[in-house]
Amino acid sequence: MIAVIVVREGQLPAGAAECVAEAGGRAIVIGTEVHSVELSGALTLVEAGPFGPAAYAALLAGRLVDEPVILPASPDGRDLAPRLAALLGWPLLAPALAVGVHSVQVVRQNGRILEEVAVDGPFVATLLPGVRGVGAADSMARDSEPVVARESQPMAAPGREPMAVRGSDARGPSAATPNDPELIALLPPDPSTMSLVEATRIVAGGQGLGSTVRFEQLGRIGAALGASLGGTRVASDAGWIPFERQIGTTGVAVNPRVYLAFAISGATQHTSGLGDPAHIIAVNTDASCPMMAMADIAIVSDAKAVLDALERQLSA
Amino acid sequence: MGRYRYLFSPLRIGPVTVRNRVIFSAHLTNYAEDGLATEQHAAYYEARAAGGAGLIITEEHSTHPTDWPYEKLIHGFHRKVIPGYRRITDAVHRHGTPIFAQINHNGGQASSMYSRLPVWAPSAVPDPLFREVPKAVTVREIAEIVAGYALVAGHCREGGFDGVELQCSHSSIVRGFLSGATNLRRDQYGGSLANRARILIEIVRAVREAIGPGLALGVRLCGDELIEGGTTIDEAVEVAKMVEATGQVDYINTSIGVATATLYVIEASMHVPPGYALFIPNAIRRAVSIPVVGVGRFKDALQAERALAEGHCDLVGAVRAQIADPDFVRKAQAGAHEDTRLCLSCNQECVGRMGLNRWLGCIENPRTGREALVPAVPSRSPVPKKVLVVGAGPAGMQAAISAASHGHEVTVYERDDEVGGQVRWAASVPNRAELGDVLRNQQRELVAHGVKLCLGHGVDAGFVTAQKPDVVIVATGAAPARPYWAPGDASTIVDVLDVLTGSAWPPAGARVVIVDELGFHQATSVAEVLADRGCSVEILTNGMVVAQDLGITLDMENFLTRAAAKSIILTTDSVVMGWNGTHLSVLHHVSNTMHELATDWVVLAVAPRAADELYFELLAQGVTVHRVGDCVAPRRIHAAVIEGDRIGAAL
Amino acid sequence: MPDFEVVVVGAGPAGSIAALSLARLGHSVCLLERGPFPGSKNVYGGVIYGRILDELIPHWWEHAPVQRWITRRGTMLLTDHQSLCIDYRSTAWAQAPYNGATAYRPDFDKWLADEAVKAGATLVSSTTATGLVRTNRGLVGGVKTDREGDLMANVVIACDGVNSFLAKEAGLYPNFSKDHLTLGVKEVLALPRQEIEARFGIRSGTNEGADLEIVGGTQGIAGGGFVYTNLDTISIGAVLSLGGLSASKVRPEEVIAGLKAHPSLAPLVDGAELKEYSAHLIPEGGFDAMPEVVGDGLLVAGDAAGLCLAAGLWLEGVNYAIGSGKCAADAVHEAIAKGNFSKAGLVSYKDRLEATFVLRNHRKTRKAAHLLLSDRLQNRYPQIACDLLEQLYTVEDPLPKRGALTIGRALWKGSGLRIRHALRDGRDALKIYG
Amino acid sequence: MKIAACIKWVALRPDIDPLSGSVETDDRFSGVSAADQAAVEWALRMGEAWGASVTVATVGASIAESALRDALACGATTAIRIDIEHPLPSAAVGRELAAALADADLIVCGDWSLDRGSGSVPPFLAHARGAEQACGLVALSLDATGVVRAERRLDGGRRERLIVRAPAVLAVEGSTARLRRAPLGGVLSSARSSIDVRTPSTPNPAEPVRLVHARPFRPRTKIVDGPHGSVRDRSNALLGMGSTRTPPQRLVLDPEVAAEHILAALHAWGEIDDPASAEGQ
Ligand SMILES: Cc1cc2nc3c(=O)[nH]c(=O)nc-3n(C[C@H](O)[C@H](O)[C@H](O)COP(=O)(O)OP(=O)(O)OC[C@H]3O[C@@H](n4cnc5c(N)ncnc54)[C@H](O)[C@@H]3O)c2cc1C
Ligand SMILES: Cc1cc2nc3c(=O)[nH]c(=O)nc-3n(C[C@H](O)[C@H](O)[C@H](O)COP(=O)(O)OP(=O)(O)OC[C@H]3O[C@@H](n4cnc5c(N)ncnc54)[C@H](O)[C@@H]3O)c2cc1C
Ligand SMILES: Cc1cc2nc3c(=O)[nH]c(=O)nc-3n(C[C@H](O)[C@H](O)[C@H](O)COP(=O)(O)OP(=O)(O)OC[C@H]3O[C@@H](n4cnc5c(N)ncnc54)[C@H](O)[C@@H]3O)c2cc1C
Ligand SMILES: Cc1cc2nc3c(=O)[nH]c(=O)nc-3n(C[C@H](O)[C@H](O)[C@H](O)COP(=O)(O)O)c2cc1C
Ligand code: SF4
Ligand code: SF4
Repeated sequence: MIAVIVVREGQLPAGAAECVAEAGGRAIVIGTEVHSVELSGALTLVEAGPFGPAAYAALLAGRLVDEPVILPASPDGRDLAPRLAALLGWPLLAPALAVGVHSVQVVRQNGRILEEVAVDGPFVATLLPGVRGVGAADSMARDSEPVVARESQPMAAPGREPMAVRGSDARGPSAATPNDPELIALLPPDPSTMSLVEATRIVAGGQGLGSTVRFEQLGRIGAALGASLGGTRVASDAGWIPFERQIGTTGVAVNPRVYLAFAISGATQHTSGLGDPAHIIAVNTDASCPMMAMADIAIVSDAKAVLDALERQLSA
Repeated sequence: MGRYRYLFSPLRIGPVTVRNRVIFSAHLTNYAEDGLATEQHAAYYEARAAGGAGLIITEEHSTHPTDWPYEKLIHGFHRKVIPGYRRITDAVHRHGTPIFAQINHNGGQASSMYSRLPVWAPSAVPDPLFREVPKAVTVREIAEIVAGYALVAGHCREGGFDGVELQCSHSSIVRGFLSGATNLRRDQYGGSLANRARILIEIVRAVREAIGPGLALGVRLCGDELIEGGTTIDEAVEVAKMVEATGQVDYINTSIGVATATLYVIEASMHVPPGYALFIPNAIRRAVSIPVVGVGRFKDALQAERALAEGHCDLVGAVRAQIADPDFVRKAQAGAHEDTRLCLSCNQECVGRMGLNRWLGCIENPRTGREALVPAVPSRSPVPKKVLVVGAGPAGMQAAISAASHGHEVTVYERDDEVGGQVRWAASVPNRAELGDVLRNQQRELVAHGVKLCLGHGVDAGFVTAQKPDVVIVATGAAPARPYWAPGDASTIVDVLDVLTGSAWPPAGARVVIVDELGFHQATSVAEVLADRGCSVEILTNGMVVAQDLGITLDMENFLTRAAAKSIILTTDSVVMGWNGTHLSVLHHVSNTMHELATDWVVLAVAPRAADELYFELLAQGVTVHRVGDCVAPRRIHAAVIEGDRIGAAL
Repeated sequence: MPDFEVVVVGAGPAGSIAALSLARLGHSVCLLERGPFPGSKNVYGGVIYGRILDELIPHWWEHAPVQRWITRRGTMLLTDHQSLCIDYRSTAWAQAPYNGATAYRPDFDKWLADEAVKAGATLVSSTTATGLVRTNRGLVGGVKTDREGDLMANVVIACDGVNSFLAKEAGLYPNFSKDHLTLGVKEVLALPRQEIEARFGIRSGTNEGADLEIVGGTQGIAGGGFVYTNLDTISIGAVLSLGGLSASKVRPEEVIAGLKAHPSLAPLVDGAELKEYSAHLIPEGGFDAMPEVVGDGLLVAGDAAGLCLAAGLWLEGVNYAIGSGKCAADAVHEAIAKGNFSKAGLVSYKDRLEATFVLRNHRKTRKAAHLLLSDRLQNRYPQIACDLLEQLYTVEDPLPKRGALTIGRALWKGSGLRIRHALRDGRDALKIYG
Repeated sequence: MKIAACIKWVALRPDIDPLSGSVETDDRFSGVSAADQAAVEWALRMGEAWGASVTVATVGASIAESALRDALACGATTAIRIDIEHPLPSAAVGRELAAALADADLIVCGDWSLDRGSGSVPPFLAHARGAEQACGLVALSLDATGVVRAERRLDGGRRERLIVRAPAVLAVEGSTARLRRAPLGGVLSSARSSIDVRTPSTPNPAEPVRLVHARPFRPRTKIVDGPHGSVRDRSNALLGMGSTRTPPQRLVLDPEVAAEHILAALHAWGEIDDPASAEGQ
């Protein structure tokens, strides 16, 4: 089994490491700035042009021979997998919960049914990100094999020129002319709109901030720091933040690297949703509240004034 | 279904179907009398069944007369137990809830005190707690043990149980066999893992034969004993595979630690992060396909849901969560999270009372263990009274809740801007926030019962009488006291509360001596706060152990570890005799020697005095007045809650 | 040129039968329904009395989607801790033509509407009538909908259920009052089939069922309750006066919770899993609260016309809806023949209602609502009846037994009730039920 | 110019037995997903913008015609149903649609179906048609005839902006558009419209896959590694004493100083470049 990982500007898609682990450590990493990915295993790095499912499929089809291929069910993986399957004439099994050489568990009915499928011969599968995890045993298995080849694949801009393709698709009427849309921009994540679950930095506020205006200010500061905005239940109940920004047992469970808590008391129902941040900064007038007790840096100060100062200093 | 995709979905456990994934997992209750289950058991389990538990597993039933480690054990091997079993299973079945019995032989983790028979174990390795050298069992005795399990399993079947769980984890002769630390045998029951697991497989076969195919059979395994040479996760996974391979077991329950060595990881207190033990079901579930149970500090439905969603386990055991609130499941399912009386993981009245040989209770639920005596819905008083409560600590709040739930009209006056009294501060230190949930729980109930709460409103006798209440309940708590050697004006001799409220601020680098006469969290909490701040801290106690009562709540081990990491000095057997402004004179009473101890600050964790002035003033004026909690005599939260609860019913 | 001869608004039982009858009579008819399919949003207790269908759909019982045939009917009086039940069972009801049946409305209403479609009606669902269109002669000549474009017809039959928006717009509800409405709330609870049969004493493996009507047990709010058995669910609910409900500050779901906890109902529902909760208004004002049912180009039928009979022993509406739908169809048929769609042309509708059980029953029971919602009937009489039986059944040796009359007299005295009132209530009851 | 939309008839509220995994569907609670509805709406908008005809197509049983009629009621020009008794694999569905819509320039699909959820029909269709594909679209704008500017969702909150030119297959998320409400006239006339029913063009090839069983979903165990090392190490790790959090500092600071301190700390932890001119990386 081998994993195929599409990389954009060196950024791995969700579920990349899981896919490689599921494939037993072998992977083709294809995309742009592939040399900078942080992924261990026996990797073949293929530097290619900007992502285009048809072009990438054509490029890859020739390298994949008689062994199952597994891609993360991330946007690019989902796009590429059917194209690959069609070119190779192999069955597609997607989205999968677990992938074995002869048996795949496919998820159906919006995650309520699991179909166990037996398959003879090679296939293409996509693996749902986040369901597998990667353990110590996986990296041991991988490190025992050497990391291999880096290659650069000269590739025309996703284009209209026909490309010679090795494959066995008899039915695709025009499989030999892979066309892809034209990529005009890659937009970075917007911390203010991205899901809190994915955020690596979070600025959050509590009851002590007291108004929508303050949360808007906190949001701006967050944007300047590349951090997403969150808050306590008090804040979401009051309507200062939307519900999907509430962190805690009855809100979302987050897992940021850095957490900044402004005027949050740190009730268990809030902190239980915090994950395990490497760093916590708390600003609170009450030196002895649990949030301050949890923080690496606990600053006793008026949170509103600190926000004003932060905004000034960040715009200076 | 809402936010719960898995928690409330049914599951088949062999022949039994559970309606949700929450198990009231096995735990001692000390409700037994003369080796038999009681009405107290039946009512206790029934309350959890009515509260929505998906499955109940009873406390252990002993399988053999050589097994009697504590007084109030159910002697499952007597046929006499069957009527009691029936009473329990009928009560639980009334609510459509299945119930399994846990059966066990504690092996070497016992003393001969009660049984006056030698303790049996695989090898003559004394238990670290009981320190008694057991008798290494013979092969014939092993057969007797196996037969004992089968006998008791048969009793369980006759008693109406839906299944049987073999306790092979933290306190069991089977654990003793499985563990390399306690099994030194060289026959077919020792040596290789397969040999060490032989007795378990034999028991599985015998029990399955005794119960037939209609009952479920489960095995509870320990994933990491956390003792030198003990079972670790890899071995546990292997054993789980062997268990599954018998084809006769329907689920695997998990646990961690050894009850007589590392109990603090089994019934972990609030210092231990939730989800700490999930790696065990996780590893086992990856290796077997029968349902696996995860246990350990599940106190929130969503947390449980997440564990299920990530596949760490198929079911969760939530023990203390349901000790504290029997309706935990029902409330979660109804979305009434707010109404849940969250367990604090304080271990004071559940685990704590087990250690003291008393029946199981809960610090914040006075009805726990008294379900058969106290109706679930309080009766309304025929003559509603106007009740005035002074003080919104745990005592005052509980009194108000209780009075209001009996139909009285209640107003609470509190001097501070927030409720909670001393508890607010007790909970304000690292890792103790959960203690504060008792206040949240109570405050929520106050609101639900329509109690009027006046914060920031200290009252005196004049004010109280002017309100013309029918009854006054004084719950003014305790106030710090100073020992004779501490001058009243010495500003560097302060109380623990002064440090927690911030009214005294020993700065980083200061030398601080904490004088501990209470032996509980007061001294240790403050010591940690100050050590974190950068003070050099020493706790001085007249007792033989610093913070002795942390042992009861299973906080001792982790406190000692943290104290060592934070360089907190622990000094025992020492009595302060005087202070000269820079030094304390300390008597080491064991050696009867004096020495001087230089210090910048002295923090007192000494017995406070009851703040009872208001009570006596009102009494003198002929007002109908009662008092509850620390203002009767300074004690702990459980006393405050129980007294508060009683007074409401008695008005 | 109208789109259809007739537009029927609302594919409940009234509307579907009106459309079915008209289509059978050869008219072009459009059946408009706001839900995604007929019955999708309709709420009721659970029992349908189907005899009215005998003629319209011969052998309907072989086709209708029925849960269980009612073979057991009970009326229960509840106090805090007591209950008194009159329990009637008949195996005669277990055979065609059957007396009553439990059915789910999404099944039953869809089936009826499908029958109408089979007969030639055009069903337009997911479409709400939002108002009336008047012809230049002032007659109702169609309806506006929440889609672009109006739906034109010679006659509109409003079968849009309780609180009819169309009837109100046409000015047919001159003195509409909230007091004529009650709130029906219900929970559907799942239990295994055999369990239901065991608990309700139903012959196992059959699709026979029970229907219990309840007086009292509604936490002092005027109203009543009911428990019906479906195949693998139980419907339990309450009908509550709106005024009483708002005065009591009790939430309707708490009333159901109270019923479920009552010692004589709890064993029936213990351990059952909640499947759904729903609430709906009921026009319970009876005969005296009925709106005008005929307008120019407009007829009103079913709940829209207030034709629901909620009178203690009975909670019936579907049969009246069907009956009135049929009458409306016949009246429209006649009007089409005459080419007169004005009020005068349609007025035979009213006579047809009068001639059938529909209005006869309502006229006879016109005092029922008043009587049933009175404190005496709700609380006092049940209490006396229960206490009487309690004392009769309690063995108090060594005290000698007392006779029923002695006990009754003592209870009556203690109750503070007046003979005068009781006599009047008795007379009213005789009128209604006698 | 010819536009097409592909929709699938699915159970919107399937009754799935959590114990056995049996799936029961009810036609009354079936229909097309929000994403498919959005696809129809986009096709109609394209048709209006570019004066093109709009075909709706489905591969499904006769019950699916009610969904086609809804689309016709909303203004679609023609409807095609490829009649099947049993569901086909996605690759075959893609091929059938490609054959039926061989002359369509732009084909809009929903991003994934509720029942299968693989999102692979659009790519298979694009492949079979030799067309461009753009899937997982969260925003679209119509450009010159046959050209669409689209924004596609990537991982971690990122997006890509694309220009898609006919022939192309687009797969849109449900949130991109709400299907318009059909006018009454449309509803009445669509009931009488005819639908072009075809039989599958190619026999369904036997795939080398075999369904072993379908069961209720059971989450996969997400691997977590337990603590390792000595007993003390493991115990410390479990008790939360293994983490390398910096020792807590408690500081009483002026707001201005506090802000400086915060920025300096974030800088020291490598979270922001320069406290003076912090920009999220
Ligand atoms: C079942 C249940 C579930 C819950 N779920 C959640 C959940 O998912 N998420 C959640 O967040 N909560 C949840 N809660 C609520 C939770 O218990 C707390 O009430 C809540 O988290 C407190 O929010 P807070 O810190 O904003 O407010 P508070 O507790 O009121 O704290 C405000 C803090 O701000 C400080 N402050 C005030 N003014 C200033 C100032 N000017 N400068 C600096 N500091 C200031 C105060 O000292 C105080 O510490 C839940 C509760 C229950 C019962
Ligand atoms: C640092 C510390 C740690 C502790 N840890 C624990 C622990 O882990 N477990 C445990 O069980 N116990 C612990 N305790 C003890 C526990 O907090 C007390 O036993 C408990 O709070 C007593 O409750 P109470 O309601 O009787 O009094 P208090 O909590 O003292 O409450 C009395 C209330 O009355 C108010 N009041 C007083 N006079 C008036 C007046 N005239 N008018 C209006 N209001 C008035 C006060 O403001 C206060 O809020 C700890 C105590 C401290 C100080
Ligand atoms: C709790 C409860 C219990 C009951 N129990 C029973 C019982 O056990 N037995 C019994 O026989 N009766 C019972 N009834 C009464 C019974 O439900 C009604 O009398 C009966 O449904 C009336 O039928 P209908 O066709 O007049 O109206 P409905 O069934 O209400 O149908 C009206 C239809 O019109 C549609 N509609 C409404 N407005 C518009 C609009 N503007 N445009 C398009 N469509 C519209 C609605 O979607 C609905 O489909 C009960 C009622 C309640 C609330
Ligand atoms: C008072 C008490 C007694 C216990 N006794 C037993 C026991 O007899 N057998 C057993 O297997 N587990 C026993 N346990 C462990 C529990 O089953 C469970 O593993 C533990 O309480 C952690 O779960 P929790 O955090 O939900 O309380 C006991 C726990 C408590 C609190
Ligand atoms: S011999 Fe018996 S009675 Fe005497 S001291 Fe010992 S235990 Fe007590
Ligand atoms: S005593 Fe404490 S730990 Fe035990 S159940 Fe009650 S709240 Fe939980």
